[in-house]
Amino acid sequence: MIPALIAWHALVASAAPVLARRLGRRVFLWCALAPAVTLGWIVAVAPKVRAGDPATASIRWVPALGLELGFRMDGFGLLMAGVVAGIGLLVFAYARSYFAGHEHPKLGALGAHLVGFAGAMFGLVTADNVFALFVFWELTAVFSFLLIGFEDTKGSARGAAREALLITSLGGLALLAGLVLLTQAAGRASLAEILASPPRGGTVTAALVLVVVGAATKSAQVPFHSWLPAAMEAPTPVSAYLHSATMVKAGVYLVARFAPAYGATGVWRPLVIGIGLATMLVGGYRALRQHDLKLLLAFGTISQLGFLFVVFGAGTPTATKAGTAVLLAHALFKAALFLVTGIIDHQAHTRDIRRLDGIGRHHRLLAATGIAAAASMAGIPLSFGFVAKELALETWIDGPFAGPGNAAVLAGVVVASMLTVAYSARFVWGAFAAKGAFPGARAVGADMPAPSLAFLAPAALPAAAGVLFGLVPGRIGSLVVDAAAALGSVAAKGPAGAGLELWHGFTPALGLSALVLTGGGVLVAARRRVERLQTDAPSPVGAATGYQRSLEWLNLVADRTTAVLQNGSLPTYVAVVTITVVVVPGAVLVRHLQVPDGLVAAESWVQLAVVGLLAVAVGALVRIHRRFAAVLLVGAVGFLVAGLFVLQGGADLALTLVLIETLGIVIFVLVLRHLPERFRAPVGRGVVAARAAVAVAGGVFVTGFLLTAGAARTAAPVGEALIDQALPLGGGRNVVNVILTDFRALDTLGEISVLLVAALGIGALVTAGRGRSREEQR
Amino acid sequence: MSLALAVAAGILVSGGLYLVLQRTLTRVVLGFGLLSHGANLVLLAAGGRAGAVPLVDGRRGMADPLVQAMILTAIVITFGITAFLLALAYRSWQLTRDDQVEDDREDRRIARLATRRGRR
Amino acid sequence: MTGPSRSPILDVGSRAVFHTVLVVAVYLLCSGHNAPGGGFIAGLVAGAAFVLLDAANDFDPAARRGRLPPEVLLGAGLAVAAATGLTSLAAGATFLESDFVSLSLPGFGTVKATTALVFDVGVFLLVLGMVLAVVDRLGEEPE
Amino acid sequence: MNALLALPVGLPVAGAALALLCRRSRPAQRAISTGVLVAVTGVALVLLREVEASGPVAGQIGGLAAPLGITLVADLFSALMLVFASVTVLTVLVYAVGQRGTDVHRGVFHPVYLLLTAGVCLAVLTGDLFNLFVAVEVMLAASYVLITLGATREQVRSGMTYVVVNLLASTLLLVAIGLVYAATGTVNLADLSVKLGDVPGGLRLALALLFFVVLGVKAAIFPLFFWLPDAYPTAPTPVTAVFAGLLTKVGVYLVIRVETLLFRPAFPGPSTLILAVAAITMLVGVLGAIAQNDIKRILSFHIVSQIGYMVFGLGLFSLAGIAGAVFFVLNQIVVKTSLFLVCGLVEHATGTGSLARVSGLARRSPLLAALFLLPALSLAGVPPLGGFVPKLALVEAGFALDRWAVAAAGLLAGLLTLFSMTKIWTGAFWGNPEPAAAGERLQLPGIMVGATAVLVAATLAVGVAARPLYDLSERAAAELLRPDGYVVEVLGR
Repeated sequence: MIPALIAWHALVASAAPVLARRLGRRVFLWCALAPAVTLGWIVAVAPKVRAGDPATASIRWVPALGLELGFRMDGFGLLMAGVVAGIGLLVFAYARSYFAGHEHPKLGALGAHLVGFAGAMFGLVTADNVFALFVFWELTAVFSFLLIGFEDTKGSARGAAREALLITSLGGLALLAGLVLLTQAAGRASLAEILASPPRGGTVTAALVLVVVGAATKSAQVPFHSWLPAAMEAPTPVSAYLHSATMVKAGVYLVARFAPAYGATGVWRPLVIGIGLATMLVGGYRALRQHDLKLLLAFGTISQLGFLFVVFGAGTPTATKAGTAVLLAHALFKAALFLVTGIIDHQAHTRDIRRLDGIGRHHRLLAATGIAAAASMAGIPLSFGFVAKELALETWIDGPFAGPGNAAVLAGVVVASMLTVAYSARFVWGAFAAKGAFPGARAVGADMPAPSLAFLAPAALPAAAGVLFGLVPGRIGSLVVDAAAALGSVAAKGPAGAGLELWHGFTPALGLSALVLTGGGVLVAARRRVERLQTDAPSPVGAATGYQRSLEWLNLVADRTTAVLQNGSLPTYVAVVTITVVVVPGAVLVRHLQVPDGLVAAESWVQLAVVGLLAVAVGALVRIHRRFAAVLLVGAVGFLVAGLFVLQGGADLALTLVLIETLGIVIFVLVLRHLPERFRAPVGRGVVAARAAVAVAGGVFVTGFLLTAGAARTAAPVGEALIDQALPLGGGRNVVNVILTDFRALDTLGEISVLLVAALGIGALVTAGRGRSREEQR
Repeated sequence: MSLALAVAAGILVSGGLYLVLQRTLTRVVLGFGLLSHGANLVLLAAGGRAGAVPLVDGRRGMADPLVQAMILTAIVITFGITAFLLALAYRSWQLTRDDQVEDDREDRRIARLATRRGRR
Repeated sequence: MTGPSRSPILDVGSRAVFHTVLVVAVYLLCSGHNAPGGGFIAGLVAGAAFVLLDAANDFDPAARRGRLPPEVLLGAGLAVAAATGLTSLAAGATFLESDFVSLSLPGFGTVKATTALVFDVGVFLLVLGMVLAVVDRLGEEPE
Repeated sequence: MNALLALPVGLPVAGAALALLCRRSRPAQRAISTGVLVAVTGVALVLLREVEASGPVAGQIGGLAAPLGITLVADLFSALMLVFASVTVLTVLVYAVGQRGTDVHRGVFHPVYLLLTAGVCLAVLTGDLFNLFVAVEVMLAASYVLITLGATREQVRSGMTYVVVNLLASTLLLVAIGLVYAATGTVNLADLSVKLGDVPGGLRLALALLFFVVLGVKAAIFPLFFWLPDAYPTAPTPVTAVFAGLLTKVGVYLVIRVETLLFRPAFPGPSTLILAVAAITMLVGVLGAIAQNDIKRILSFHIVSQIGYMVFGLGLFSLAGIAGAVFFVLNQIVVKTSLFLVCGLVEHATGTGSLARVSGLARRSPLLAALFLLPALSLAGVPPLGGFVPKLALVEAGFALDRWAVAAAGLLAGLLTLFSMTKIWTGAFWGNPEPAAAGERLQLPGIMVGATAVLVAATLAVGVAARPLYDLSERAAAELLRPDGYVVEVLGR
């Protein structure tokens, strides 16, 4: 069924551009059919899957490479797929209103790409074969690229699309390498099977690092995070869907899957948790500085993704359960927040907090939605975010690490959470508060038209769910527990297996929560001072600059390399070819030089004399600078070679060569009569010497190679056997002619084909300058 | 095998390469003339010692006819392509009044770009 | 216009030589299977004959009027050569396999007629066409 | 059986002769070319079925038993090459006919194009080293003529470079053949496969490297590739497309054929030299592409880069490696050709392929954009398109033999390929359409679009139907690594 659902996505996607021409923005309702059907199926199979019976499917692709479209949706996959389809449904409903007012020519493409993405994401979270997972992994990147570049006439959108694609693809390569290593170590390509009996060893460690790098780029972890804020160029429904709720979770998804199996392995926790902590802090810090609501949310997302890395990275049962809860909570509140931002942007035509003034007072429902979601993000009690965060804090209080390491992580998490509280407050304040416009900005607020209910509902729904799940975490809690159990961590449904609860009693976690809220409150209260501090603080080299620098560096390297290797000069090319031909085999040859047994100095005195003349003629030829003389000398060389042929017993050969040389001279003369009489002045002495050295090396190489090769001959050559066959089989006495017209007539057929082609080419070139050729005029 | 023949092949290849390394297309074409003679002599030498013309008339000790056939084919092919190269020289003369092989323009442009960027 | 030749002696002379050389070419073609010669050499010799004639006319295209265009020779040559190959294939033999029959001709003794000769005729035509296509074109004075 | 082997060569030659004789009638020429190429494609398919069912097939030319005469042989690799080559040649012909003006050139285009086909087919099928030289020359001679057909200044200039470098390589190939004959006294490949086994190891390795380098010029490997990016972009697009898709691949085919069939004992395991060459070729090629600002030039440099992958597979000398290389070659033929055809459409519609002057094409023709995007992503190895499978195969093969560095270079080159493809995409397909043309739909000839679409569909098919193709590639690789069947079929022992 899973492949069929993916195919259904493909079908819906391919129809979207066509339908969009008729339906306009209502095409998104058609698009919604894709996640709707998926959601229906998920609900239908949920009981079975949660009972521990995963939904599987498999299509063979290239078994020899371990490549198989193998699917296995367990409880965790179910939760993820549910998020993908559920948020997808909301986003499509929302998009219909979001694009009201401007019938964009690319709406159909947007719908198609969104549906395509939904299908790919669904495949990603249900894939079992690691290469199938990789396939969907890369597909999400491609769709993300196309979606970020929706406003392709804007340079910034194009750049952002490229940045996202390149950075995530870099990680994709690492991931692929890691997966290949892992499958080779495990001898299988099924993720579930690999993780059930995880291989160990040095190669596996390398593989894990590569997988984590892949996950980190996708989930916008430091130092790969710069693409995510840039990706806010995309339309807000896209940001809400891909860049907060689903795609950026793909890396987290991998960490979640791997952590229970590899959490205890040496490199895993320091790496994953270290990355996560840094990301949390950087994201939270940067979020506090933003004036654009969307960018604020983007950095918030980065921070939350870091949080997820930290929590899931531990790999303990509690951690996994907590991570699953945070993941779900984040999907709900972050989608809602983005959608709210989109509504403000659409209605007020700005999302700059310096201009928004008093929207909360006029649009209560909108404000309520935003506040509820932000509360969940900040982890205010009574929200689902609070429940999840409590659980996460518990992870670190119980502590998978011993001693100071644990405390350090806990401290980091607490500080980052304070930042989270602060930027959540900043969001609410910035979006809704009546604070008056900043100096120099035109305020928008009271005059903003109210959004329709259909527009608001997709945002309100997840926000409400966040509150509901917070108040009554029981039902959703069992879903989370089942999901975490599927990750293989909850061995015993003991304390860690218990459901989620709003009230745990007075636990250390509660104390920490209180600390976080207090700290966050202080940051909010002192926001002016904090802001000033941030503005004054030296800003370190950001990841965005890093990306730009790498691009510049890459272009420079490319230009330089190309300038050296591709210098466009024919003599250089010829020299390189010659040197390579001489050096590469020559290096081997010099160690094995030999001389044939039957070597004679010369066949006869005449031969020696002819060779001597030949040497003289060649020597003269290379120096001469008059064209006609040079041509005649070449002719002379030809006749001398013909002489060598005669001496060796080649009558036809000599005859042919003499005729060809004669004809050649005629052709030469016909061409040369147009050209200057002398060659251009010779170049510098160094160049001449270099050319001579290359040339001599070539000649020595050929002679040496020839002698060595001749020494190896043991068997009688084929040529001798041909002599006996000429008369009986070929019916001719001239063996050479029989070979040419009979035994090897195919060579001759090729040879005359070359002549024909050359003749046609010459004709075309020579007559090109004469307008229409005379023949055609006739 | 005859040493003289092997050396002659080497000489022709050397002379040919030297001319092919020039910028003037006429010299390049002449160079190919020498170069292909050199290649043909390699084949000829590969056929072994000298012998009688391979005409079936009861005599023994004929030269290897296969290398002769191969050389013949090679001569013709080289001739065809060399003639084509000459036609290119002719066309080049029509267009530029010379038969120098210029450098590739796009390549030079990128090379200049690289130097400029490098200096920055 | 057959074009008054620049030099009557060259004109007459070249015509005389032309026919002699053509005969030689045909002889080389026919005897090539048994003695030095063959289609290629014959083609070059015949080409030389035509080149001589054209050179005497200063490569004036008008003087060549009525002659088959070289492209036809080229095409016909290749067609003949390829056709021999395909015919042998169609006849159930291998591609380009030759066959020969011994004919007793009164006065000539036994003569072997071989399909390889047909192939060689193709070569002959093509080489002749090549020579004409190249030399005549290059010979014409460019505008 | 013999007919199946001979027809892919004989038919195009005969067709070329006919087409030349009918040079005044364009419809007749077109009918002849199309008919011949359809027939060749058909024969190739039958041959593939035959070889697939019963192993390598050999036939003698001129009725003389091997190793005396010329042998034509088809094993799986050559049969696969033949099928892909003939389909490509046929599609490009249709495209060229659709592009008015390409095939009219004084009736020259069709005969030369058919002889190019004959050369390619012969190079792939021949079992004789000298005949291989002849085949390559037929193919190259035709390419020289096609590349300079317009006789413009730029074409003449780059044509010189192209001809000179290739003629030099051809002459050296002839020398190499002479050396092999000096050492063994035979030119039959199967016979050589046996006899080179008796040649002293040092000489054998030297000969193996000589052939690697000399054929490497034709295949455009580092450092012998420079003629290619200078020459290819100047030719008319259909010509470039078929060159890009086929000619260098034939070069690679020959490298693989010669190094496995003749010199296998010279490479008992992975060859570090060849792998290093492969890695550098991959990277240098793609860096070259990054430096360019013209679509055709970018794509031309990519040809070089992709050749590196194929050499990578060969250099491993393992079943998986060579299977990957074979698959890679086949996929490249389709992908590369279709990219150039798209590029041709761009030039046809806008008059230029310079990224500085083209933009916003996706808005003016979403179809064209899709036709570009799919093969472009495939080229970069993005799954699930055809380019991904051979790349995965090669990376797996490299890791399996602990050749991390070259496998990593392969992955990196993939990323850089993607980088330069996004350069084309964001430059030409995104952005504001030029003001003059804004909003106007691109006018594209249906035949050209159709031909391109067929090839793009084929790139998709290669990815989707990767399994049968990979299985065939693997079997072809097995045959290449153990050429006993080939030798027995030719020599009868």
